[in-house]
Amino acid sequence: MFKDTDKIGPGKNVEGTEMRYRDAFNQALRDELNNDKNVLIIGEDISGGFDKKTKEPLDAWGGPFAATKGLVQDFGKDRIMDAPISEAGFVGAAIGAALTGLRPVVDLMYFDFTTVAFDQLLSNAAKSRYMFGGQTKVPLTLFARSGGGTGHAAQHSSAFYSILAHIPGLKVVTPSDPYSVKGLLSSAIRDDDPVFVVNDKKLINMTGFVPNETYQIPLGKGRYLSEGSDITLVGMSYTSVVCMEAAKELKKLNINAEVIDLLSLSPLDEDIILESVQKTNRIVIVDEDNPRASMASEVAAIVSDKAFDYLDAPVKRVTAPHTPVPYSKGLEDAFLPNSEDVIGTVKMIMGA
Amino acid sequence: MFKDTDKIGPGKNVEGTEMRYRDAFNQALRDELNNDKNVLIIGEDISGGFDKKTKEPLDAWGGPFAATKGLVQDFGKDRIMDAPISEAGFVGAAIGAALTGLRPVVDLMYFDFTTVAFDQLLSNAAKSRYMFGGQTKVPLTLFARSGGGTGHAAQHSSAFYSILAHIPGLKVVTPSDPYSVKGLLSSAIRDDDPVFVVNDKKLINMTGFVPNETYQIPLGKGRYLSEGSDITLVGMSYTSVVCMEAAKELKKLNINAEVIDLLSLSPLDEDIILESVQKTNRIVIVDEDNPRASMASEVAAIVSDKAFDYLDAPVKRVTAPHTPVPYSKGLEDAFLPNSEDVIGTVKMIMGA
Amino acid sequence: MKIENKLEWIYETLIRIRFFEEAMLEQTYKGNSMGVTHPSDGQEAVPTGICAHLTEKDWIGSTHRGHGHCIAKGLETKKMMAEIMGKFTGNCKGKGGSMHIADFSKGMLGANAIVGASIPLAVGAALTAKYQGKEKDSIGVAFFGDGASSQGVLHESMNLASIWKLPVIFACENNQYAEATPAWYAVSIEDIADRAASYNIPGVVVDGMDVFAVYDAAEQAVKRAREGKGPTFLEFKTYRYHGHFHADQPEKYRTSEEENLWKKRDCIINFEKRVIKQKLINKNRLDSIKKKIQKEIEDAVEFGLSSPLPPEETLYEDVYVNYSNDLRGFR
Amino acid sequence: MKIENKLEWIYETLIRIRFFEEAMLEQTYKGNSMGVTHPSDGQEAVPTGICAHLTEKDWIGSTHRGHGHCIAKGLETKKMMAEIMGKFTGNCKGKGGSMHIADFSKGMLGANAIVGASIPLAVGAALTAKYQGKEKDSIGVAFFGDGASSQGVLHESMNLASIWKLPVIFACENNQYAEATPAWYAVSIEDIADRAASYNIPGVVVDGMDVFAVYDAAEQAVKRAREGKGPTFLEFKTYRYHGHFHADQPEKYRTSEEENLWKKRDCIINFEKRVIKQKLINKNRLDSIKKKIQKEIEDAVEFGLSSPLPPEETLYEDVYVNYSNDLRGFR
Ligand SMILES: Cc1ncc(C[n+]2csc(CCOP(=O)(O)OP(=O)(O)O)c2C)c(N)n1
Ligand SMILES: Cc1ncc(C[n+]2csc(CCOP(=O)(O)OP(=O)(O)O)c2C)c(N)n1
Ligand SMILES: [Mg+2]
Ligand SMILES: [Mg+2]
Repeated sequence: MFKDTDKIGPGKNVEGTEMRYRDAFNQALRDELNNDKNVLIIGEDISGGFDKKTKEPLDAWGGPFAATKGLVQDFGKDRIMDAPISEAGFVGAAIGAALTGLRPVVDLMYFDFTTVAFDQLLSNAAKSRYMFGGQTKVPLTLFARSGGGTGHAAQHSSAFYSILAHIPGLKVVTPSDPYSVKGLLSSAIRDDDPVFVVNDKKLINMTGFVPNETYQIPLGKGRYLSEGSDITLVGMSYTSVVCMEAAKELKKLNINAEVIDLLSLSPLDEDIILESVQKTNRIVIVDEDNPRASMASEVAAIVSDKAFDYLDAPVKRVTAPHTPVPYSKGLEDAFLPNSEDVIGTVKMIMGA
Repeated sequence: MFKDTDKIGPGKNVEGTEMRYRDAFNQALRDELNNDKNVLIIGEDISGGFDKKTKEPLDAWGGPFAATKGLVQDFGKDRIMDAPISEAGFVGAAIGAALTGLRPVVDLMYFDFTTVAFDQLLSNAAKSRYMFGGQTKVPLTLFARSGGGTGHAAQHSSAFYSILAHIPGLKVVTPSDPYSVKGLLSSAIRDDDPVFVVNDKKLINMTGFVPNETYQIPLGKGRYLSEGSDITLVGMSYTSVVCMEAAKELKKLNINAEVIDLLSLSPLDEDIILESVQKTNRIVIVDEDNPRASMASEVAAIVSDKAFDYLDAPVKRVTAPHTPVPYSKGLEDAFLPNSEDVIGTVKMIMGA
Repeated sequence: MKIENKLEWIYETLIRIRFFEEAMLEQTYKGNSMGVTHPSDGQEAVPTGICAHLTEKDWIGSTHRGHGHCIAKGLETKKMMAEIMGKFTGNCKGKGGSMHIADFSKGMLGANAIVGASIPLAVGAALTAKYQGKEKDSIGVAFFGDGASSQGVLHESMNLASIWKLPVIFACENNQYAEATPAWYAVSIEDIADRAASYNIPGVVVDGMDVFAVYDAAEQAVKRAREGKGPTFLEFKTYRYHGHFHADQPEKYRTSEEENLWKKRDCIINFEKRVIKQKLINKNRLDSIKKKIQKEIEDAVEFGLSSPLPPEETLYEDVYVNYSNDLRGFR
Repeated sequence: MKIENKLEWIYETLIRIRFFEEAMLEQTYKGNSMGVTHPSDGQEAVPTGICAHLTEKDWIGSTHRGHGHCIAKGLETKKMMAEIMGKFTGNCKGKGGSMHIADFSKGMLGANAIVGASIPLAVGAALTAKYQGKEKDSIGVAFFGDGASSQGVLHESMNLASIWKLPVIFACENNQYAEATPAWYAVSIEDIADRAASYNIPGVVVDGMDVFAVYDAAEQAVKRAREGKGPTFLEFKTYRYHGHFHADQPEKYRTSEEENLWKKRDCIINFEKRVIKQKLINKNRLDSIKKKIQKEIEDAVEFGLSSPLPPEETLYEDVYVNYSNDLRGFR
């Protein structure tokens, strides 16, 4: 039943390059700007400052986390639009643009700032198609950097993607390496529904193999990161990396963990989870979001309903605690779920 | 192991009155305004209009859902403050007031409007105490009307209390009858943390016995609404009523359902859930919120972890579908989880 | 365009809105509407005078009190009535109701029940127009009330429209009240239009009871937008004749003196007086238009009443364009 | 109070902020701060000139660029330095860091890392004061930048402060940039202070590089507030000498000509010139103050470096005043 780790991964004979997550991200933006004239990007500081003399945009700053670096030179300021600090306003404007024929991409900088535009996201982006009886669609993409680990403290480190995944009408993806971010961002921009692309800050400088060609990863598909028959580890966003670290250590203890990377939170690949659990009969879900009513809870609920008869052990979650993100490094480290937490939990339910 | 249904309910010999949920609510506000001079209420239209001649507030409108009816006459406009339509602004101001010594109560009217003030709630109300190292507290109460069933359509019918319960630093309560709304609102206002009191619209005119005296129901405590040994039904807010309806029908089929009303979503009474499931070995969680990463998911996750060995059947959720709330009555009825849905699910896992 | 050539359309539209709201209220009282309805009678001149300058390629954003905007923008009254009755033949298949009537084929971005939330949508529509180089033919109009003027998103929208020089009109219908809260309490200045100066946008106060005045003011604003000169803010002083929503009792917070003062300035009566006096349209013609519209609205009610309810499976449709999970399957 | 009696305090405060920011940056570059830091040097005159009129009973709300506000409001530099270093002896026990320094005992409501989000908090503090009848002794001051002026919540806050007549000052530090975005691009008018008129609030443009000008303007505004006359909006034209945050390279988006023009107007140099010329404080006295502060800041760094990190269990503390679930137990 195991599908090889290339289920969602670069094919064997593809030409590609080793590159950073942020560069793969930038490449996908470039590809989509080239692919469709109606694609434009809106966000604070994304053109990166203005030329001192001409007062034309340049990429001095390069956009938050260098995501949009160089784009304003190549695509112009009409397509790479700097926005004043008014998230509700420009997300609303982007929704209006999406309703009338454009395919806007919004850089929300830090994931935390989503809350400022939350009404526009929830009441307009997510509901327009439904409440207007399917007359329209909202081909909007948003992205922002989530997660702790960089000393940004409580208001710049959130990872509440579960809140977004809860909302009918939105789609949410959580790419976890350079390959997946390029493919998922491309899919998101081509998708006709509003899609939120979550970028964990801890991944931004991760390197990996990325095909040169343009490609799309289907929304709603998870992937196997490693094969195993003893236990299923479910990761999403950065916790996929955590799960892989844990799996490597567990192998030394002769525990073969199967690692699933959800990649999409909404839609969610329930099949891959159930398929794996039916084989391994045990599951640990690893989530950097706070625990209550989280994606970890959701996966646990799905499994305890639909794979109940296959379960040989309690369904376990390893998550952040029910606290905001603290500043001090040691505390922040303790806040983040890590591979030791995962290993401890696995040992516990394996009785090892 | 069963605790009688009066665990959280009026004592036997208390003087009281049969009254509507909205009147019990109003009474609690009155009690708390009398109890502490630092309590004030802020919200749109809560004083209910202005006298045509004197331009002084009167209670023509009586406040949304009559929650604040008559209060402005008795407590004055300094304590019952009408606010312009600017939820982020006045919720922010209420947080600032709470940080500096008042105990503001905010009427957000419809639950949906929470999104407009979402950043203030999430970034300031929920995080201030933590990020400032415990120097301060935020004794703020918010309330709003949630839920479908009244033809208010997608933007006035939300029930995303799970989103609030997800957030560390907030507390969330979901009173489900006149008795519990009086006691929980009183507790919320006296509590030193920010508490969101969710009022389902379908409960507003429900009548029930309410003690005349002031009393508090502890935050974080659920209650048994009925005893049973065959299956546990978990309700919250209006779905507690749905569970009780289902339990009555199930009794006719000789299925004895134990009904738990969560009352608080954060903190959550895990003990009462686990206690019941350890007895009944089966559980159905009923939730009007959308299903993904919901409180239904959370309860399922808790049970499948901490009561795993006691479970004899898949953990089942009965929730709203993953859609916004539709307008047309028939569709809206189909959207809402009802007792037939619960009964069907119970029969399925009881093999009945 | 000279208003003379538009006069019959204007009259028809004023009457259509008025009759629609009256019939709609009657149906609501009879229990044939499923939810809350917010009538806009009294305010007809505003959407009429503005939309007289618009085509289907222009976009408007609207509010909970949106029937007038819809009608002036050319939406069919029968589909609207059916929508309010929650019928499958409604503009939104019965899924939206009174507060969410939309018709994208008519350039109508949808009524919106979150106060202020549709304002940036109209700005976004204007962005599309400018981006695609068609602002001459496609501008955005944001309708909103005095109450909405306190929402921050209006101010963000004005700032964006100004710095991006977008072809958009901010049309504030100051009907003196937000629910029961008077504008003199909630709005910290006399004329909301003065706030436009904060964004380098011209702000004009207009008599919103006089469709001729609205027409003229809108003409300038629309011209500015189409010429690429950017946004304009128009504040219309107007009045809703009924309560905030169908069951509201406005007599509890408004004096009848006040109501009567406004009703004397009724846009329809004064239109009739003026066109008859100036011999632009004669009484007979007005009457026949009235009759035509009366019939149209009766038909609309009949259409609504006789239309089918949406089939249950539509509950699960139109959430996404495509989605790989079964939306009901989560239960 | 006559400024003459405050001069030494003012000089001390200007110097304390300047030295603190320089030392803080040095520590950040050395890796001794744990996160991003946003230095405010160049802008010292603004918090200094305002806070000269405030006591510990007055409240200020602050921003990501908040060290100057904190120091002017009387927070201890050693606790601040420790906080930035993530130490247990910091104002927030190391949980907040540079962007969340707060000291409620000093009337400091906290730095806030969501642009614009602290503005209504200061309004709320003013509400408390008015509600409790103590506005004479307790007013609110909201500090925010030119970038924040585009956030809707500022406008909502001004409207609320105006209609409720609250004792609050809106102190806009227009340092010409929001990150790399110049105010001339993002702000649709020349003077942000002009926006106050929209809310019936006096708006004043002030030279934010001149602490005497700031002092005078703030004096009027504070007086107005304490006398129950309501809010004032002050816009300070100022400049941050460093980049947006410690690792920013402002030379990429600003000219050195521009930087030099502003640096010529440096608040400290010009203060020194003036007080010496006017014989208000002599050079020796200035030097000895400088030395004292230099020592204080060195001690603060030493204090921070030698302080312990917070114990791990504090991760789970201070989320709630009380909570019946085990916060870590959810794992
Ligand atoms: C964000 C939000 N807050 C509150 C409400 C409740 N509400 C509906 S209409 C209304 C008054 C709106 O006043 P105004 O903008 O003047 O429009 P009018 O009703 O007068 O046409 C209010 C407060 C809402 N729908 N949305
Ligand atoms: C809501 C929100 N949006 C964006 C940011 C990212 N950000 C941090 S500071 C800043 C610029 C703020 O500019 P300004 O208000 O002028 O203050 P300054 O940095 O110049 O002191 C931005 C965009 C943020 N922290 N919060
Ligand atoms: Mg109004
Ligand atoms: Mg600035």
